[in-house]
Amino acid sequence: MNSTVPGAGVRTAEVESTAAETVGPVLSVRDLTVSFADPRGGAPVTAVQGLSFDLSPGEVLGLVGESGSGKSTVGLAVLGLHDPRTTTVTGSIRLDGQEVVGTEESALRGVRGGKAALVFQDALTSLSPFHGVGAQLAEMYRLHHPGTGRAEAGRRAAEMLDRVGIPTARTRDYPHQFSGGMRQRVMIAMALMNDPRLLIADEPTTALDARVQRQVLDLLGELQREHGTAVLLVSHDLGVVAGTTDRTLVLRGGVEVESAPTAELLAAPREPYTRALVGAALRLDSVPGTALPTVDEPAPSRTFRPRTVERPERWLVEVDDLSVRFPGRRRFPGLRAEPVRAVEGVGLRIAPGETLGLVGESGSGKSTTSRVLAGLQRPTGGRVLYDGQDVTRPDRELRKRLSREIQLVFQDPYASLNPRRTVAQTLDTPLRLHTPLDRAERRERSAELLEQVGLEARHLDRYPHEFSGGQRQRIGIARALAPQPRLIIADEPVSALDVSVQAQVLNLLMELRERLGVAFLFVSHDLAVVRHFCDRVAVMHRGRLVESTDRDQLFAAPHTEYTRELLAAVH
Amino acid sequence: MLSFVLRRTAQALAVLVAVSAAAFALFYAAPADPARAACGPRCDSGQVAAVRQSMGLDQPLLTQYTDYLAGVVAGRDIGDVDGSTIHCDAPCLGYSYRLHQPVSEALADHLPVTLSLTAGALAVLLVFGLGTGFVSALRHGRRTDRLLSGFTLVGASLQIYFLGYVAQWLLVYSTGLLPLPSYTPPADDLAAWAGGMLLPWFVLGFVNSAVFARLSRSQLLETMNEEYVRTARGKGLGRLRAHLKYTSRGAAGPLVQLIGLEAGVLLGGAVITETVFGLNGVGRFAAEAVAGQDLPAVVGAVLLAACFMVLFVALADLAVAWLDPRVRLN
Amino acid sequence: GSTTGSGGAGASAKETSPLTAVLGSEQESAGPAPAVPGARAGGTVNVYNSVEFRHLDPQKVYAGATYNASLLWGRQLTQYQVVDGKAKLVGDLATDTGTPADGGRTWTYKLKQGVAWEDGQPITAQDVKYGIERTFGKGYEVGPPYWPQWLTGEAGYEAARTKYAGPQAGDLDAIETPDERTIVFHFPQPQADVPYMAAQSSSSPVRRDKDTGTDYDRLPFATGPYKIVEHVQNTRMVLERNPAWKPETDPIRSQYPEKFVFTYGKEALNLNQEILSGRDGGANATTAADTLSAELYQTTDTDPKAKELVVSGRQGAFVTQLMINNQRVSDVEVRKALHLAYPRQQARQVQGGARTGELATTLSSPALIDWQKYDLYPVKPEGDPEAAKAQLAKAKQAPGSLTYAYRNTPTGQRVAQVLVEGFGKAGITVVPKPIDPKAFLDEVHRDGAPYDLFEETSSVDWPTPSTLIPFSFDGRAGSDINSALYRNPEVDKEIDRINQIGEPRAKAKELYALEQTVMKDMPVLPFAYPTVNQLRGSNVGGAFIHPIYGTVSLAWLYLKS
Amino acid sequence: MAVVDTVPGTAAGPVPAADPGPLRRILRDRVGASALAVVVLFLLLALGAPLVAALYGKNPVDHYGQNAPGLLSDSGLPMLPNGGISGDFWFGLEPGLGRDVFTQLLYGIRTSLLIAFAAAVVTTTLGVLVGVAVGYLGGITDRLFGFLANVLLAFPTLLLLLALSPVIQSRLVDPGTAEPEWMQFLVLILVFSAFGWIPLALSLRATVRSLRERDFVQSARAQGASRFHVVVHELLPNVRSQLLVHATMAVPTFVASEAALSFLGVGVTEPVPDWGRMIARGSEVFQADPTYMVFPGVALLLFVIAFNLLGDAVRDALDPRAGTAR
Ligand SMILES: Nc1ncnc2c1ncn2[C@@H]1O[C@H](COP(=O)(O)OP(=O)(O)OP(=O)(O)O)[C@@H](O)[C@H]1O
Ligand SMILES: Nc1ncnc2c1ncn2[C@@H]1O[C@H](COP(=O)(O)OP(=O)(O)OP(=O)(O)O)[C@@H](O)[C@H]1O
Ligand SMILES: [Mg+2]
Ligand SMILES: [Mg+2]
Repeated sequence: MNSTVPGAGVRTAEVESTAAETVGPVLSVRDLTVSFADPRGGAPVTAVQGLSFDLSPGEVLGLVGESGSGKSTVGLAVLGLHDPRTTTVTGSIRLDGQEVVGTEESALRGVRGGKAALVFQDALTSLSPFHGVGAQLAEMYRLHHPGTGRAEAGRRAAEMLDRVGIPTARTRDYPHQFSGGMRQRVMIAMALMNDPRLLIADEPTTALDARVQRQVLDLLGELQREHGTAVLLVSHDLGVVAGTTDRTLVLRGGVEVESAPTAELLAAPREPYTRALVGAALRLDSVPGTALPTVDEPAPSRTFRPRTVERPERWLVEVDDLSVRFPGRRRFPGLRAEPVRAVEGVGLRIAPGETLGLVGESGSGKSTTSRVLAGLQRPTGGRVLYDGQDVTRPDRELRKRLSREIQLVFQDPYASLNPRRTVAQTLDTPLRLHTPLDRAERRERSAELLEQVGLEARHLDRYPHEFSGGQRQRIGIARALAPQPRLIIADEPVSALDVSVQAQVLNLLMELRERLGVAFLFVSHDLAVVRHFCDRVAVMHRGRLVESTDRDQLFAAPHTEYTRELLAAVH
Repeated sequence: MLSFVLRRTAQALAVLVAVSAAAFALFYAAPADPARAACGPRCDSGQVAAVRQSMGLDQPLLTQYTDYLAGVVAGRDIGDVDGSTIHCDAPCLGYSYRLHQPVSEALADHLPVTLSLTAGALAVLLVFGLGTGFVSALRHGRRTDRLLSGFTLVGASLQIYFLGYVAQWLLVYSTGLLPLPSYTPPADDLAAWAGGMLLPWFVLGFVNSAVFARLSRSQLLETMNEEYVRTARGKGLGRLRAHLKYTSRGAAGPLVQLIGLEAGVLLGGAVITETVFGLNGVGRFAAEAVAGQDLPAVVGAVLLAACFMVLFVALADLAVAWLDPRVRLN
Repeated sequence: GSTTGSGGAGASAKETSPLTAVLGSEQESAGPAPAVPGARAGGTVNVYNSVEFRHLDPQKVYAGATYNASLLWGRQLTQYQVVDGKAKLVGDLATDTGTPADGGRTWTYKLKQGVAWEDGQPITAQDVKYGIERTFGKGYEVGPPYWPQWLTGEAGYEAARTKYAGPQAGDLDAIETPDERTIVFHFPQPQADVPYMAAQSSSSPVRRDKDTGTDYDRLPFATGPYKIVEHVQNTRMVLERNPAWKPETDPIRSQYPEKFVFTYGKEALNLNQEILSGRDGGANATTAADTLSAELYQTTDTDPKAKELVVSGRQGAFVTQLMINNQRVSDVEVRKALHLAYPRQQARQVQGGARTGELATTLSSPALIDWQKYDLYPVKPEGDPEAAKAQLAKAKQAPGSLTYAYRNTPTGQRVAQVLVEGFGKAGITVVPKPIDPKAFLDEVHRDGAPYDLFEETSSVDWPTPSTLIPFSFDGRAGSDINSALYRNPEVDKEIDRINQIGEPRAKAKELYALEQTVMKDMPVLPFAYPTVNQLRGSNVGGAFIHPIYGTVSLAWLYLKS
Repeated sequence: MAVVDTVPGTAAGPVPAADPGPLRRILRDRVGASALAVVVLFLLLALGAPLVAALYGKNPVDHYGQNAPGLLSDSGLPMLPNGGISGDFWFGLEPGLGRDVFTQLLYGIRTSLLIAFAAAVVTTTLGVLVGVAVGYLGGITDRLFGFLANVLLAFPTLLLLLALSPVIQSRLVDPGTAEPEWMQFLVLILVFSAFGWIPLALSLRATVRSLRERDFVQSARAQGASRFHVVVHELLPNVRSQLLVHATMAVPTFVASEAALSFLGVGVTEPVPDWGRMIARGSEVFQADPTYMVFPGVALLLFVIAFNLLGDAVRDALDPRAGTAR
């Protein structure tokens, strides 16, 4: 997301002058190597190799790197939480002067939750669903303050929850009764229960909406400053790291690539990999519609034509007053819970060849709307016209046409491909259904499609799991292209991808759009991506359309308060 | 929660009615003639017809069934072979002409045996199955785990009728280490009750514990990898305490469901166990009723078994809901 | 083969009837019963039964084991006094075994003084009459049909009931009770077997005011040395001494134990184990009907202590035969070939060997009065396939395949295998046809049942041959009685002639002659006179197999300590 | 969970090593390989039973002990110790009929396997058809099925098998004619199939329900694929491993159930060799001749263990969590 946070550098200097130089480091990692034994007897996986770094009191260190680069492994190793039977940890990890590697389990218990605490990515899975949040906090306190009474611990827990903005009245509630942001705040409260010297936050905001993400990060920073806690912030998102950390360490394949003060690293990355990573991250100030730098191609050579879409004679898609309700859960015969109003009175237009971005936070009804367009969901009310024809009750003929002309690309590239079908079989289905080609011709055409998305014909007989995430998403795109559609509905097509892969896929989509003139409905919660890729943007909030305008206009002068908030969260 | 309970009860009742109808249709459609069986070998066709009439078997099947259901709810009068009528109190499951007894009474006579057998076996099975599962999971991948897993596998593969005889021979008849398997009402003599049931409990418990050991092991292993268990350990909780407090709670759901199922199955009559150990419980009763073509008794036993099954599965569901606030509070 | 088991099994090898004197005199009918040597009073005898007795209502009882057990609480006009394994019919409630007149058309009984119901009231002639009247009633078909048939002179039970429909229909004229102690039976035809019929349970008195209908089947009112004080169906029954019973009126029963406790529902193997081990009251226990389980043969054979606990004896007057459907296998030569090929010894081997019975050569059981052994066509016990083949060559037409119906039990299956192989050696193909055990009797006795062969164990109703040939080989009888469907008009004529004889021994003599005539046609193949082996606890004395009823006699038992 | 790739996202990056395939993986596992070996051995013995019997020189039907003197006592027990084990009769003689135990066991494998395999095939097929169809269709079909499954599951199965086998038998066989052997097999297969398919159908229904919402199914539907295509080409391949595991686990279950029914006296009848009946007979003579029960008992134990282990190995080999996904 955004990279240059004004003042980040200033803060770094400030911290260094006050804390880092006066006392020794809270955490000192030397030559850390972690490897996992393969339970099936294969070669062990080395997740982290020869890593060294220091963390001073009050300092915030960002640990970034793409998925699987070993970030979480480091975090767990610091607390000695790896299963000793399958994991080999060598090197040295000193926590406040105390060695962690090779230390007895019993000695580590005092460290965990006391000197050092953890916050994981997903608070719902990290909090026990069976115990009240207050109790979980109180337990944390009692474990490290033996002899404390239940009442006392409970009081402290309530206080701490209050500090993170959870009302005291809700301390008896269970995690599932809280929203994602609240849960994450509970996790933070729990971690800070015993004033730890070190806080390890492993992707603490990845599962959250941008807005909530901002709130949680702000809270974390506030508390950290107050308590003077050192923080190891693990993330794959440079944007998150940029606004929060003093120093950043880039990992790749378990090996350190580069480590520098954050501002410095973002402004002038030394290593090509870092440079690519920084470049690939979209910013709200980049030029929309340009080719993005990737790790392989840090300085993109290709350019795309500037896009112009005129108001057409006939809209490709016209949606009026669309509403979708899901029946509530059945309780007792005759009794039903309130229906879920997923979409209420939404109206949309898409011109041929146009790209419409659909943004909004989680659960706002984006996917539901796009499913209606794809004919996968029957609307409760409203009118949906495709090329002038009503698609809500299609006849055979129309259904066939729709299924040819509207294609889907999904968020999760692995889930959208049948793991038991080869690429050839996957591509064959739309061709068989919508083209008169015979078997051999279809195979030929499949190969062509693969080449179009930058894969090769030899990949035809492979299964999805034999591809990387980016490659899988390309297969998904190739499948969507197969019947030569006029509209592609892409539901979060890049959200699950690492930044650099995301850039590649966006480049591909832009290229195809230019070449084939397809219209796109591009669903995303990521405003930076939408801004870069779309011509027009529609904003949804709680099932309603709150704004729908030209891209530049939206980002320059948002109409509604909600949009403004969304944009603010990104900055 | 209340609506959950109500819905579950309604479901259970519907299932029971369907089971009774199916059992009724199935058994009464069988070629055996209950009237002939009740009348005895010297009866001629006229007498059989008379008996059939007094037993109500000349009525259409549907009428018989509705009478039966009415009897279950309110009790009814039933004609005997000799033309006299017998009153059968609710819940009336019919009258057994083989035993000269209302089926519900006969079942009530046999139920304590099966209850005792089930309760003890269930206890053995839980202690042993869950114990080994827990230890296996804790010692995952080590020798103890492999040893225990092997042991439970052998248990799962052993047949009660084989193990039962061998164990009886070894422990009772040739060495006299254990008392003869038998049922004494616990109210009469608690020690004799436990002594007589000891071997059946252990054999039945052991053979069935394998399923539990395996399920609890895999459930615990799965839960152990849950993030919240890792969080708990990250708090500074010891391994054992973390597993006892968090892992076992998380793994409990499917186990409770399996316990409910198992209790239901066992209460429905462990025919083979009761045969092997010569215990006169519901299982043997039912098997004998089948052999004796005593249809009311068969249908009664089937219904009783289904009742237990439905009841315990429903109880397990409730327990799971109670254990898991996510279900309870929805 | 050698005889295994305890000394009792040897009894089965005796070749004369155990009935010493056929009918006892008036002195012999007077009480008390001959003392059982070594007996002492007191204690509780446990009686283990895997299944409950089917009926206790005396007019419904029709099974040897129940006859035998009911001696404890029920008395009849006559009964068998057993001394040293020999039975003698004596007067029980009656002063003697009955006085015939009118060539057997009138029989008079006189009740003893001092015989009483459990409440102390005297047993009257009316009570006896009422009991017999009940056998006509609805619901009493399950008992023997003889009283209705004889008293009305009708051959069929149903026909008899149309003449008199039971006590509800009023008084039965054929029985006269001139005073409280005298009963006079009037029969349209001469009846020789009345003293034996009078010993049947259905001749027991029932007091009209105590007749509880269906419930009488659970709690009959006692006349014998014990009364039923508790009876939980299919679970247990407790008998206590009946103070109203006077030993001096009873020439048969004694009253040694304090109590009898019947337990029902245990698996046969388990209750036998319990008795063998002597644990949990097993030492004071006996079975009433359950025989020694095959599983325990080895133990009782090898362990002398266990061997001592086996009580063996002939199973009353039962005979096991391989039935041949004479309509389907009508050629006598074929039947003789079957007889020659019959692998009797092997069939017995798979059932447990000699302990299960002695191979038979006659239709009648050695238990009958004046029985004599004969063997018309001697053959090797393991069968003689060569001789059978030669015999078969004489047949007009060789049989195709023969269907053998059997009870689908493990033993039944094994015997079937033996027959398939044994007859196969003689070139006779046997197709085994398993039948659900409970449906077996109905199925094989059904009209037009399509089976050529099946095994049947049956018994006469009392130890004279009167109910053998005249029933089972009467060509006019249906397949339910004449299982072999044997038709021989000569024999039928003989039957009618002999039935007019009113004197039992003379009648028996004629019947034995007729039996050999029938045997010449080889309508069925005698297999064995079955032996019963039962267990009694080590503390139980006086146990023997009742020569007539074929189970351990409870009424003679005592506890050694 | 988002599936992530460890491969640097180049257009034609290195591709992970090819999946070794389930069979290879089972073979690599020592326990799995031995289980497979035992199972294959049993299969070979079943198939080659006549050949083995011919080489050994005995058959399972002759009453050796009854026909030759000196082998069985009068009461039918083998004269030699250990159930009459000798050079002629490797596993001894059957008490009573005096047949050869070795060939009985050998042919008993055939009985067990034939019934178990057939029942496994029928239940698996039925389970797949119903489970997948119901899971995919959802709605009222689904609720009806759910109810039916509840009702069927509430029935005490063993009791029903006991009660039904004779009924079905008497319905199918004309009382006058001898019952053909295949009929007994058919009846057993039928009664096992009547209940055996439910658990599979239930678990498949759950799987398919979750698969149905998966993107690749949605994608196929959006492309206008027919229901048939979705079920057969998209869904079925994904439940394949579940099927395989079910089928492997079903075989030992049915073998044990068949033996149990025979033990209770409603299984296959003489002279078809059968383990359950051998055990039942063995339990009768156990105190006198324990050998006769031990052979079928141990054979059954081995067989069931081997199949269970194989089932575990198949499950491990096919478990997506075990490694293929990444
Ligand atoms: N318990 C384990 N056993 C075996 N391999 C593991 C284990 N945990 C992690 N790995 C492997 O170690 C490597 C690093 O994993 P890690 O979880 O540290 O990555 P990450 O950078 O946190 O990725 P992500 O962004 O997806 O969370 C990966 O290849 C992973 O597959
Ligand atoms: N099949 C369904 N049954 C019931 N409710 C549903 C169903 N599908 C979606 N919803 C509800 O409809 C609302 C809108 O869902 P939708 O998936 O369209 O949101 P979204 O904007 O795509 O969110 P995200 O960014 O998380 O994908 C949500 O509250 C969701 O819980
Ligand atoms: Mg991670
Ligand atoms: Mg969505």
